[in-house]
Amino acid sequence: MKKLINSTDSVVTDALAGMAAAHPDLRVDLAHKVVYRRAAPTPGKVGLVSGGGSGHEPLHAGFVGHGMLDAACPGEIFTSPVPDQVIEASHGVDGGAGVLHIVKNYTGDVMNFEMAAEVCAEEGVEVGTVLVNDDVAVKDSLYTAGRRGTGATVFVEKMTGALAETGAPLGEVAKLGGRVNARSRSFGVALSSCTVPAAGGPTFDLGDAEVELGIGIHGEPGRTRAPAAPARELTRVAMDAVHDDLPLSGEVLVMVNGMGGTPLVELYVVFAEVAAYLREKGAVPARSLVGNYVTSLDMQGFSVTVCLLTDQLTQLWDAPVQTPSLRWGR
Amino acid sequence: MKKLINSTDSVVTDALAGMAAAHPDLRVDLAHKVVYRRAAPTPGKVGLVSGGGSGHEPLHAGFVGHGMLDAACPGEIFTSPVPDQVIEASHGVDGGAGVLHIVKNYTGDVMNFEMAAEVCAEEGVEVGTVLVNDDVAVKDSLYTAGRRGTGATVFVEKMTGALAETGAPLGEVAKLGGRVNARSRSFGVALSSCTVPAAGGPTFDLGDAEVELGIGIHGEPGRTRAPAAPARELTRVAMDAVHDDLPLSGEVLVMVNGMGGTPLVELYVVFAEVAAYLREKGAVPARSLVGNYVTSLDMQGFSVTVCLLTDQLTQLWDAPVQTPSLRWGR
Amino acid sequence: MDARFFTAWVEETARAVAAGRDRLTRLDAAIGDADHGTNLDRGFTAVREALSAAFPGTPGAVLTLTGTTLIRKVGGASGPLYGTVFRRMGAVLTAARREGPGEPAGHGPAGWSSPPGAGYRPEAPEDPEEEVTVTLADLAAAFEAGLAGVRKLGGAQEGDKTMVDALAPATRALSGAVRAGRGAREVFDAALAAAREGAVATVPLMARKGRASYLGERSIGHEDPGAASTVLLFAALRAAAGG
Amino acid sequence: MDARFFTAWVEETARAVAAGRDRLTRLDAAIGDADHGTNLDRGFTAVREALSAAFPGTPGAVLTLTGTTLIRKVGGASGPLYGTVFRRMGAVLTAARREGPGEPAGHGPAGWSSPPGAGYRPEAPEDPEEEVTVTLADLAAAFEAGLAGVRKLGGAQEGDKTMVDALAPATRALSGAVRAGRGAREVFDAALAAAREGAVATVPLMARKGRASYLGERSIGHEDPGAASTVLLFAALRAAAGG
Ligand SMILES: Nc1ncnc2c1ncn2[C@@H]1O[C@H](COP(=O)(O)OP(=O)(O)O)[C@@H](O)[C@H]1O
Ligand SMILES: Nc1ncnc2c1ncn2[C@@H]1O[C@H](COP(=O)(O)OP(=O)(O)O)[C@@H](O)[C@H]1O
Ligand SMILES: [Mg+2]
Ligand SMILES: [Mg+2]
Ligand SMILES: [Mg+2]
Ligand SMILES: [Mg+2]
Repeated sequence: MKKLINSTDSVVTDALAGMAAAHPDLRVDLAHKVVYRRAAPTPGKVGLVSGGGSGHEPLHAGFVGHGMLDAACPGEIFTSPVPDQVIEASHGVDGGAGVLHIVKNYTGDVMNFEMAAEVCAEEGVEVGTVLVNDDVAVKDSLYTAGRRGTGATVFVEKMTGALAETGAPLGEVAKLGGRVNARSRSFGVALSSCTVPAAGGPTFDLGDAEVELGIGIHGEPGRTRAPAAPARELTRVAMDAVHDDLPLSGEVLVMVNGMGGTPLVELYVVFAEVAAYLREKGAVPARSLVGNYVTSLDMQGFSVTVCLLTDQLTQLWDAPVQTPSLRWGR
Repeated sequence: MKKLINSTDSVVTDALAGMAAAHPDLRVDLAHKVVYRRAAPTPGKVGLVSGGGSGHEPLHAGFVGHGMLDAACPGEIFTSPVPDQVIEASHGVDGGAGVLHIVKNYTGDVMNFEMAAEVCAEEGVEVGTVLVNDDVAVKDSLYTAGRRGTGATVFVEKMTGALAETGAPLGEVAKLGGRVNARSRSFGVALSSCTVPAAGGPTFDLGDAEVELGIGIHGEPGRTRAPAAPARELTRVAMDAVHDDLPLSGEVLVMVNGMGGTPLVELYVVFAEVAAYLREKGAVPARSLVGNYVTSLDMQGFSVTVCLLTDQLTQLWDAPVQTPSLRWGR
Repeated sequence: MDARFFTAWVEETARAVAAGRDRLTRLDAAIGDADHGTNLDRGFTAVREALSAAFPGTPGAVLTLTGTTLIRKVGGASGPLYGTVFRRMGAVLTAARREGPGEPAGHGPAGWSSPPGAGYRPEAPEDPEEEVTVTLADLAAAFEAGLAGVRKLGGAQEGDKTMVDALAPATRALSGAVRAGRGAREVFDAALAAAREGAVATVPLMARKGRASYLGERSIGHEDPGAASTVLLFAALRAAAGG
Repeated sequence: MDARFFTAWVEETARAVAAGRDRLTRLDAAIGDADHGTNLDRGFTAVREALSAAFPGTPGAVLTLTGTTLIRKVGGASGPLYGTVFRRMGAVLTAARREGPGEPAGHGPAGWSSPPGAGYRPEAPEDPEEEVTVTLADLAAAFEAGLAGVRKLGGAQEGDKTMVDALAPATRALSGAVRAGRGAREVFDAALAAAREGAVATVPLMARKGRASYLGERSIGHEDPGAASTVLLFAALRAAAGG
């Protein structure tokens, strides 16, 4: 294993030091491992806090800034943050209008955010929570951990962020987050495993002519292994899975997301196929993102996330955003 | 080899179709393989054309838009564009104030752009050229091909783009480009080879405890092979090479660029070391970019590019830019 | 068993986790995200530091500090879950010292940092000079409470392929042996054997909770990493008892 | 030698490039960017299409169309360089037909698409019915012009580890054999042998031009891909002559 790191223990703090040096608009609390907007809290605005394991960059710290998150809590690589971080961040962004926790649905994330939310409540911070669970590769059921949260997190963070910026109350922002999540679906495909620094080697081995279908964002194997295939076919597998779960129509926001090790030129190849698929179904790719947004370290592969737009959602998506990794309109 | 492609022959055109579908602000001429701003040409403005082999995305097509390029000519993977493309693009962006060709110093790029420039001149398009050659890994000499053009291309494209937007004449924009290039230096390090789709396998083999120092951006091996080392040491090698050639002081613009397969979290680790190095030398990292900007397909590694700022250059860097991959300030 | 015994138990667990770290991570790579060993090792390293800094004087305080530290340092699924096990056990033993064996009040997951305002510091023993010991029956009650805490927090049943598949049978075996009047050695042997058997029995199961559940049928054929780390807890318990 | 001969030569070259594509790309992977075989194969595939569409009727027109097509389709370093070789050769042969052997006027790299306004179409032969043939002496003059064009465009000297290291000795051998009055077979044999020797002699050289020069001393020990593809040109020439 070769990585651009100083030691497997210090990856996350070293990277946070880099973020602090690179982004004067951010304030990085290295001791507590929280990344804030420089001017947090914004009085009267709902504070948005998200977090999760590291290794998914730019998620979440790359989305801290005007029009999106107020703070992010990066855990260790692929390990959800501890409650302390979330409690600290929640205090730090509470401008009197309460705090929204945006949580991807993983057992660890949910438990740690819940524990933090309880302490916040005890300590007088009003907390709402949006749970993101958009991954159609996982069958939802009462008896399981439920669907994973993946790409839709970016949509939820962007749109709730835009709404919070208007001064909307916590309940409304939380409800909007739930609505965005409900209208979004994702599916991921891996061409290679990633290598977790502390593990020192690839999480799984994949033959030279095999891919993993229905992967998450933690370098875990997918639901099934399949023969490698042209981009057109892999895209169709992903889009069919999405479409079967949430019929695609009307204007949609679509993200073709790289898993970290896939060149942008390939993501555009996939996007061309996604756009063609959508048109075939009578849907319109009205807004789009192509690039690395929710990654799995150095994994090669892609995920596609679709959100059925409404006028309100389109407006919130188009609203100005000023973060390290998403930036437009101001 | 596994790639998200439909066929090794169609990678570039398929990706261009994806760009066309993803970016309504761009106009993509698939037949000629030229990417334009939707509204090109801008009357009275110098038209900026760049181009080079594909596989370096987002360079160059990702930098087409307000405040940066007017058109980009993507060649085949790692192969400079043919003159036809450049001629076509130059006609397409000539708003009467002439056209600037931004060319990375490689034998192929230089010859193809020169041939195009000659035809343009014959056909009545005034052409100026900026040659980018910032790579300190290559020793410059009259008897060799000279230094390669790498990361500084982004700086040249951004700053000449900003100046052209003010209505400055061709000669001035070209001179500015030369100045930016003269004040910029780069050095790259690879942790792995890339795989050229048509070649079907890695360009070189690298041991599990080896790195390549002084690489370019075409997946070629570097000047020397060295034992793998912590990010701090690799960064020092790169920065020493830059500093030896162009003593670092004052305010600098610095880019820590991923080669395509390196996770963002690692690039931030490197950036922290770069910032510390600069401060140690008494220089100030006043502006920065961290991410994938000039890539080598799926290669793992980084390059660092530094530009000694002046007030004018800082202003041009900060000026609004609206492209798929660089976007701020409007 | 006094604070020294419980400190020894936790430290022995920390050693076993450090030694088993790569194996746990490999198990997690197969059906999870390759961090379970790293997570627990980070947590128990912090626990050792916390214990040698605070030097808590009662069995309850040792375990409460252990649990709190795990919650504060581990993250992921295993942090809150193991943290809850130790905090619940600590609460029972603290109560036992005051009131004899029995269920402590209101220390559900909701109360992991209670009492409000107390931050995460463990309660100080009322009189550090007083030598506090607990019985095997207290310990059995503590494990029952720990298990109940995990069940409530994680919602997993036995057979869902989680740490519960080792913790539940081990707790049952321990309680049973205590009720049958066995001595410490035999009690801990029985618990360890049951934990081992439970962990091995997770191999053919399909996961229904945690990250491994995303794999569906592909989770079959691998031992659950959390069940495997639970075995280390019981092996350390026997070792601490001079096993 | 008539247009059919030159068409056969170019088509034979195209076949050899297609067959040698992966080897050329592998050579380029060692000291370049792993695209030389792909580049030339793309170019010569386009050349075959262009030739069978336009069916040029004179030796000069065949080679000019070949060169123009290479420039339009290959890109990279080899596109302009090989394109210039063929365009310069075509210009000499076209002039030879009109004026007898000698240097053509003003067809430097600056003029690759001249005459202005003519686009990239090759000049049509004045009278397609007239059967145009050229002599071995014309061919030697054409190669001399092609070599001069590459030298001027790329600035490489012999010994810089480029295609010039095969093209220059092959051209010398060809001219010498022609001057010595040898027949076509012997002339082409001599050229091929010299090209081969020149290409092999690039192995121990350190590159001073092109992409391989960035490797410095590490370029030593590998055959130059452009020199290797130049060998294919001369092998195809012999094959076209029934070799
Ligand atoms: N809902 C749950 N109930 C009980 N144990 C669980 C639950 N979810 C996960 N676990 C346990 O946690 C272990 C994984 O821990 P770890 O790898 O540290 O966390 P993460 O899954 O967040 O990466 C699993 O092997 C399983 O034993
Ligand atoms: N300046 C030059 N003069 C002559 N030949 C050159 C020069 N530069 C490069 N070449 C030839 O071009 C070959 C490489 O061609 P190719 O791989 O197709 O282009 P690129 O280097 O642009 O990828 C080299 O092997 C060398 O023979
Ligand atoms: Mg984890
Ligand atoms: Mg090339
Ligand atoms: Mg895990
Ligand atoms: Mg090449």
